[in-house]
Amino acid sequence: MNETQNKLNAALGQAVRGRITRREFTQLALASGVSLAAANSMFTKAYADEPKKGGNFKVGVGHGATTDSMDPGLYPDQFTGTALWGTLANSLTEIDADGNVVGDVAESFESSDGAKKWVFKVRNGITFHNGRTVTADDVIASLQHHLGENSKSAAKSLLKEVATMKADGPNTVVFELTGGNADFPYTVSDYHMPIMPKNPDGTVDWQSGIRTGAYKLDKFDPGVQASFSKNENYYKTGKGWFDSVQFLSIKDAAARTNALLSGEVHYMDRCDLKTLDQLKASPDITVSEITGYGHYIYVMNVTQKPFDDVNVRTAIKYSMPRDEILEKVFLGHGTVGNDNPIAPTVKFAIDPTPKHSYDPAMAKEYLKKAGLESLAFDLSVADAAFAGAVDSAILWKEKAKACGIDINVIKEPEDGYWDNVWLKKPFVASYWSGRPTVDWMMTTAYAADASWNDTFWKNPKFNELLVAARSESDEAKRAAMYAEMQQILHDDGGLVNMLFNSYVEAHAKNLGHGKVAANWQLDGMRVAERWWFTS
Amino acid sequence: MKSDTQRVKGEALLEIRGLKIEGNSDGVWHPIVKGVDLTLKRGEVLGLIGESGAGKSTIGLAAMGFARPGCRIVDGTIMFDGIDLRAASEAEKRHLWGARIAYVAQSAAAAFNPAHRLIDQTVETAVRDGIRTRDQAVADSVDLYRRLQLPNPEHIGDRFPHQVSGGQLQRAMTAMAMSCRPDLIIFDEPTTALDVTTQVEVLAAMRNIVEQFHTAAIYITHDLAVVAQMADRIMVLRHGLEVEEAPTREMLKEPKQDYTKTLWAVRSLVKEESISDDVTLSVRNVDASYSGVVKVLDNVTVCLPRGRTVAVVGESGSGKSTLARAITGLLPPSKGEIQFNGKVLPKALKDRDKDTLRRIQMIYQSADTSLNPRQTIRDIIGRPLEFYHGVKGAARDRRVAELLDAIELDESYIDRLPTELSGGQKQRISIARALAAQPDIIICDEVTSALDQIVQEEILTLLMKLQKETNVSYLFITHDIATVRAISDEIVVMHQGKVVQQGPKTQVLNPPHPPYTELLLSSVPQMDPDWLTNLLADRARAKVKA
Amino acid sequence: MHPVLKTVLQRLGLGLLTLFVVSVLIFASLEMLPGGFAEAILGQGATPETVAAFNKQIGLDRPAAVRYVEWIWNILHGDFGYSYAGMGGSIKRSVSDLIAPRLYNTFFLAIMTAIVAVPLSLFLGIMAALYRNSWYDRTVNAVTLTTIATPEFFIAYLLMFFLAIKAKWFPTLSTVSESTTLLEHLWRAGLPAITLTLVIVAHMMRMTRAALINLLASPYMEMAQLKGVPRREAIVKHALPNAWAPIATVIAFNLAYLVVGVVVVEVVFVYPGIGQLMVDAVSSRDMPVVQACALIFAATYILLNLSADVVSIITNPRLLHPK
Amino acid sequence: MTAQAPNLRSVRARRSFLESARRTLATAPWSAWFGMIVIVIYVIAAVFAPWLAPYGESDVVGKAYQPSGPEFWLGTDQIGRDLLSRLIYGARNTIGIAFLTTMLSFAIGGTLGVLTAHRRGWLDQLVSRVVDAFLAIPVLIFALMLLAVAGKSIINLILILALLDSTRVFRLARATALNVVVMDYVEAAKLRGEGMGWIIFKEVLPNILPPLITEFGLRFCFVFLTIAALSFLGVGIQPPTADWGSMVAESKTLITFPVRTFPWIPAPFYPAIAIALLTVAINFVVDWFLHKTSGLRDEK
Repeated sequence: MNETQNKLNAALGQAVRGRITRREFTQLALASGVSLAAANSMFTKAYADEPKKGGNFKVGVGHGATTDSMDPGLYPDQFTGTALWGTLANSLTEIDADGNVVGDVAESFESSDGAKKWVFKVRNGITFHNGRTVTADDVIASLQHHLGENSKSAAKSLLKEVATMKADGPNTVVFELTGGNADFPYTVSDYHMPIMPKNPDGTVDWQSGIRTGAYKLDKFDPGVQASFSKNENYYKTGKGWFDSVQFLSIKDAAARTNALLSGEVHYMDRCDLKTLDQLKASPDITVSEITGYGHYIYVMNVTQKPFDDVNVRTAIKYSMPRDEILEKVFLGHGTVGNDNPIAPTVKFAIDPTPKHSYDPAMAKEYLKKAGLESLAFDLSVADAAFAGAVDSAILWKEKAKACGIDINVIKEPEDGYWDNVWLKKPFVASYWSGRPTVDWMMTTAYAADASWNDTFWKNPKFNELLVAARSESDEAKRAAMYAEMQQILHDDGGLVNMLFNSYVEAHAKNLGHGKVAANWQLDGMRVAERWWFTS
Repeated sequence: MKSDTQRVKGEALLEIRGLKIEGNSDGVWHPIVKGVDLTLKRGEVLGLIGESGAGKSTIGLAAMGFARPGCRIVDGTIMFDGIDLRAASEAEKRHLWGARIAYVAQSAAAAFNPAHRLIDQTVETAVRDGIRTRDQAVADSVDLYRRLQLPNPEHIGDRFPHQVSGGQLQRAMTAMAMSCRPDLIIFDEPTTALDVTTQVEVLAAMRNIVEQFHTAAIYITHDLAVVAQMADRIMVLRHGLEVEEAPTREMLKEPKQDYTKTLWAVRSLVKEESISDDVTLSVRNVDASYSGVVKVLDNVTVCLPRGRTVAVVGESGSGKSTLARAITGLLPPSKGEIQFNGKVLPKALKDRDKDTLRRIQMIYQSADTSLNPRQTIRDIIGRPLEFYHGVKGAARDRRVAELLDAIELDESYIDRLPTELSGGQKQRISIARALAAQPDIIICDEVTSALDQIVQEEILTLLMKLQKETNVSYLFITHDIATVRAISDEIVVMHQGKVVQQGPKTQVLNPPHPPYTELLLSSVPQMDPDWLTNLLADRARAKVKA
Repeated sequence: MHPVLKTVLQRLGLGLLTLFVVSVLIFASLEMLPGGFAEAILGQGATPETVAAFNKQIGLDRPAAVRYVEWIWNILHGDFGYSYAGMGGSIKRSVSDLIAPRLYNTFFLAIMTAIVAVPLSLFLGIMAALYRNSWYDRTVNAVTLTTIATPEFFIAYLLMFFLAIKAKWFPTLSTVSESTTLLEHLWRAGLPAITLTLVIVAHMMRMTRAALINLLASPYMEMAQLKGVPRREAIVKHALPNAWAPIATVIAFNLAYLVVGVVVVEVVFVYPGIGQLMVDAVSSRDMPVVQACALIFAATYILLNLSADVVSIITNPRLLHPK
Repeated sequence: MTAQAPNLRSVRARRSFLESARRTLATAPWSAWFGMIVIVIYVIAAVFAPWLAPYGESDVVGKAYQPSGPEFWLGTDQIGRDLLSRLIYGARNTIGIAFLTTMLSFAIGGTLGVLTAHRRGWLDQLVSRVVDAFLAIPVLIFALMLLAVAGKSIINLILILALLDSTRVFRLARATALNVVVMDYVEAAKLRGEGMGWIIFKEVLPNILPPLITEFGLRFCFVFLTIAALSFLGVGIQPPTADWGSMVAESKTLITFPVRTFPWIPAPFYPAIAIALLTVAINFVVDWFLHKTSGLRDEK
């Protein structure tokens, strides 16, 4: 095999994992002297042949609890997200495999008035599973479900900038926002906001599971499984190939792996990294890896000593052996972070300088600047924050000794971690699944008034820029503003962004798929809609 | 009716030669039986007698070709009716057992399986070995029950062992042994656990049935008077060796060996009766009951003079031990009062002061359960010294040594545990513990009944010596008339919670007697081979008269 | 009144008292748990407003004592209440509906295991007592000791590896639902049942053996031998009837374990039993579900122990046929 | 008088401990010997862990899953810590925690059991009812709840497991003590007017020790199995503390894909074997002990 071939194979691998597009691959192939037809055939082969209909698709998901509810406002995780949203329902918009926002239930959308006013057109002829046509009223009722004083919805804060929602005819919804937001279409793509049928009394029918998606709900046993059968009237052509789909909640990683190995399921998320090489060696299994927006971070409360001193914060940032952690704990599955929560694949993302990597000398220097010889603090962690949080912290502790930093790792209960530790203890492990836009991410976690501001960081300049950028229509100016914000956060913020995690998932070889989305696990949570059996 | 030669005429049924048996303790084998010869003819009854540890039960079982776990037959031959039992396989022996050689155990209550009805256990061997059908076997058992004078013979077999009294169980076990009409029965202390009045009936029934079926038997006991009624010949054993063997009458008339003579000795120990009016403790019209339902003491009045011994005698269930519990305050009387040194004693234990507690001490029947097995002799005897008299350290040790001297034990015993002592030594320690308190009264609850006769005598002698030295009063609870005769000044006879008779020893032991005392006294086996025969004849006559 | 009936009634009364104490204990522990249902269910997404809204809707804003009294009042009227999880909207999920299918699964697995494990352990135990100190006894002893000494999930994974992945005799997942046929249910519950069998047979077999050996020294066993009863018959006919009481106690203990203690096996095999439900409910602070599960567990324990007592009584003529 | 006090101690000194131990050991069967040798090795490993272990408890000294060799005798674990060192420290932590837990549970359960057996009455009723209730709640789930209430530290783990375990000890202690309190020597002590403390600690307790010691061995083993199960459910012992139970739980996925750092033993088997070996060893010794002190064998 020659070098070209190797390169091409590598590129093909990249393509399959969604890193490069078909066009890019074809260009590469042509440049390497392969004919267009051959390149196409190679590409197609890699993606398997034409999608085929049929089959019962079973997915093992590492989440799910008996308390799971049909109420989309309360979807807690991948299980409800993938099964009850990605398989069953559609939101107004969706994020495609390349990270762009496109219409879903909405056919189109446009803004005016400095992105303060948004008009969404509901797709013509789109129907619910019970045959009823989706109207603007259904859209409004579905979003209204998350608002109101008694709402317990996780989407409530996402929609708090919505001042009014009005139907303009049966197919048009007009949103008035309290301030300009160029990213509003991204917001309504969220999995908490599927479109549901409106009840006569104005509320929305979330209970029955009647939605618009590629599959109809057969049965949902919370914490056990959800099963679906094909929706023959699905509006998207070329999506939803399986006859039936079943999601099984298999929380134990070993059990999930064994289920995949024995053919009990065809797809699993959250592979156990320790044994990934062995899993890859299985002849019938393909392991896929997508670097997503999600990131594993350690966050300190910058209002508390000793973290109120920026030099201390910087010293801590330099004391973390990110590369070693990535290699040892995550076995290389991810991308090291640089204390910027915006994933490189997100629009307007930058890589701030200087790069925060393991450097005992720098750490010591900054400690000295803070007037300290050495530093000791507690770090509260649990694998509930993210798998590997404990091991990473231990490795960090070991290496930080050389920086004069003594980290006391406290393993907190996984149970109730988000209630009792996160936002409560001064330095904790945390996880963000990431947001598709800079604004959304910053608004959620780093704005002064963000309800999940887990670093308690309030930077006036940063907050000014955040508001200004929202209504800035000049792309270049907006890019500059976002770049500055990311740099400020990198230099001053209270987060130590260890790494962007990869979604490491595995599936049976006889599954075919297109380019895999990076915004969520399980192909943007829509694996059931997008994948097919090749044989 | 029974003579020494009449029945002993068949050919030899069992021949044991040079039998040696070893027992294992802590991994070391040591001899139990050291070479015994024994011959038994068809229809003959041989009595094996000896103290505990003489090896008599071991020989009895060896006669079946059986050794208990932890024992092994190391030498000698055992020939049963031409079969070499030592060479026989387990299966062959199993075939003999129950069918041709049967066993009657000491405690029928323990040897009957509590889960099955008597009849099922009685017929088991006969049915399993195909000797009889079940129906035949049941009918035969009813017949046996009747012959053994069991009440309600048709239906008693439907009962479970716990529903039947001890004497009846022992007879049922004899019926079980008899059900296959064996050639040989081994009786292993079958009446030891029974009251005297019950023992008479059981002995009569057993002797009767053995004679009726002309069955050979080995009768094992420690009681010469009992074996005299049952056996044609008697063999005396000691430390695993034969002391002497002779026909019963000969043996009783003139025992040849010194050891055999000492077995008679306890009967000769008699205390000079001495009456006193100086009452230290008086129990007046006391009623007591457990859980308020059944009256165990019914209007009991007993006086204990200072420096004297009052024996309380009665059978099990007569309330004699309850009397001790009432006096000690463990079971506060529901009626009546107890006076001690002229003052009314608080009823409950917890209301009595330390000095009162010190003055009334108690010695129990079983030294095994009354001495804490985890404490050394030093602690056991030393504790009352320390507790009542505040004697500590070297002074305490010195006093313990003196007490050991008083109970005729070497002071080298001081750091032993009770488990390292013999039964008699343990009972001495109990006495020393009571003495250490310097009491006015010692309540002795069956203190000698678990001991061999020779040891009994030693203990009784010791108690008398101590009484002389310290002027302590004994309330001596026992069921054994011989012991009463030996030690008491006054006697209280109890029956079913009531005092039947009370008075000086000579008065109570000599006629005229109230009916119950009469029954009790007449039931005590005498060293006369014709005693049982005569007694039964007397009673039959009395019945006819009535 | 017959003493058996009297004892049973007495034990039932004590059992009710125990249930009450259990409910107080569980309620108090839950109250002391940091965080509440709202925080648990909303996870990272909890904000003070949503939490307050949640608590108000569920009634968690009222004092604990009031809630407990109300709960116990409803229980006395046979109403286990509604899971907090369903309280968000118009469809309430009653605790009974939530628990019923899982309870069925749990009992299914327990009974399936018991049917195999109890006779097996009795057989093994009797054989071990019969041939004690033989190579058979030693082997069984060593094997059962090892299964006792190994963490349950370790055994479970080993079995899964060998029997499901390598041999493919069983599925790796034991997920079942109401539509699962009986035959498939049996097949799917196979591996969990084998795992549990291994774990409990060890205990029960050792106890059977010990109880029998304890009795072998008793005078009536010597008597049976001296009556010529063969060893095997002596053990089965003479020792076993007297050993039922301790054996029944240990069997009851293990059967209770099959119902209340199998959460680890449920997790490994993804079997939707009541143990997982309770663990989930504890972590989400779903008080009505936790309480109901705890009461079911406690009642199972009490009833099984009661059955053991009844077995002890009816196999003991002393108690069944008093003098 | 005082001058001639006999020198009692010298008359017959108590059999020295060593001598009686030697006599007892001479009769031990091979299984008991095996058990005792294993236990002694474990105890040595536990006590001298820092001197025996080639590396520190949580030092990252190599790459992940390095195979065994002169540098790492048993290879390394998932983040490059020396497995042998972890195992040796694991002995210290596992045995230490299990020992403390069991001691504590026996202190609580044993004392209460003897006390209630002796006193009976309302105290007995009260304690027995509460213990019944504790026994009726599944141990794992109750431990899970209590750990969440109290917070997950080793101290809390020990306290909670000891509390839950003590209910079982209580039952055994009470049952055996009931057999002892009816003995004549206890009655004799009562008649003497002794107080409760004397009766409990001097008369009753020494006599129920054999079954209690036996139970101690068994409960000791159950403690680390319980810790292993708790670790499996995610509430075990704090890393980086090496503890066999959590070590097995941590590497559970490796059972499916045996990563062999040593020629033929997959990594998760080391701690599992360590646990199993110790349990079997303790059981062998306990069986022998039981055999010696005559068959008192109670519920597990």
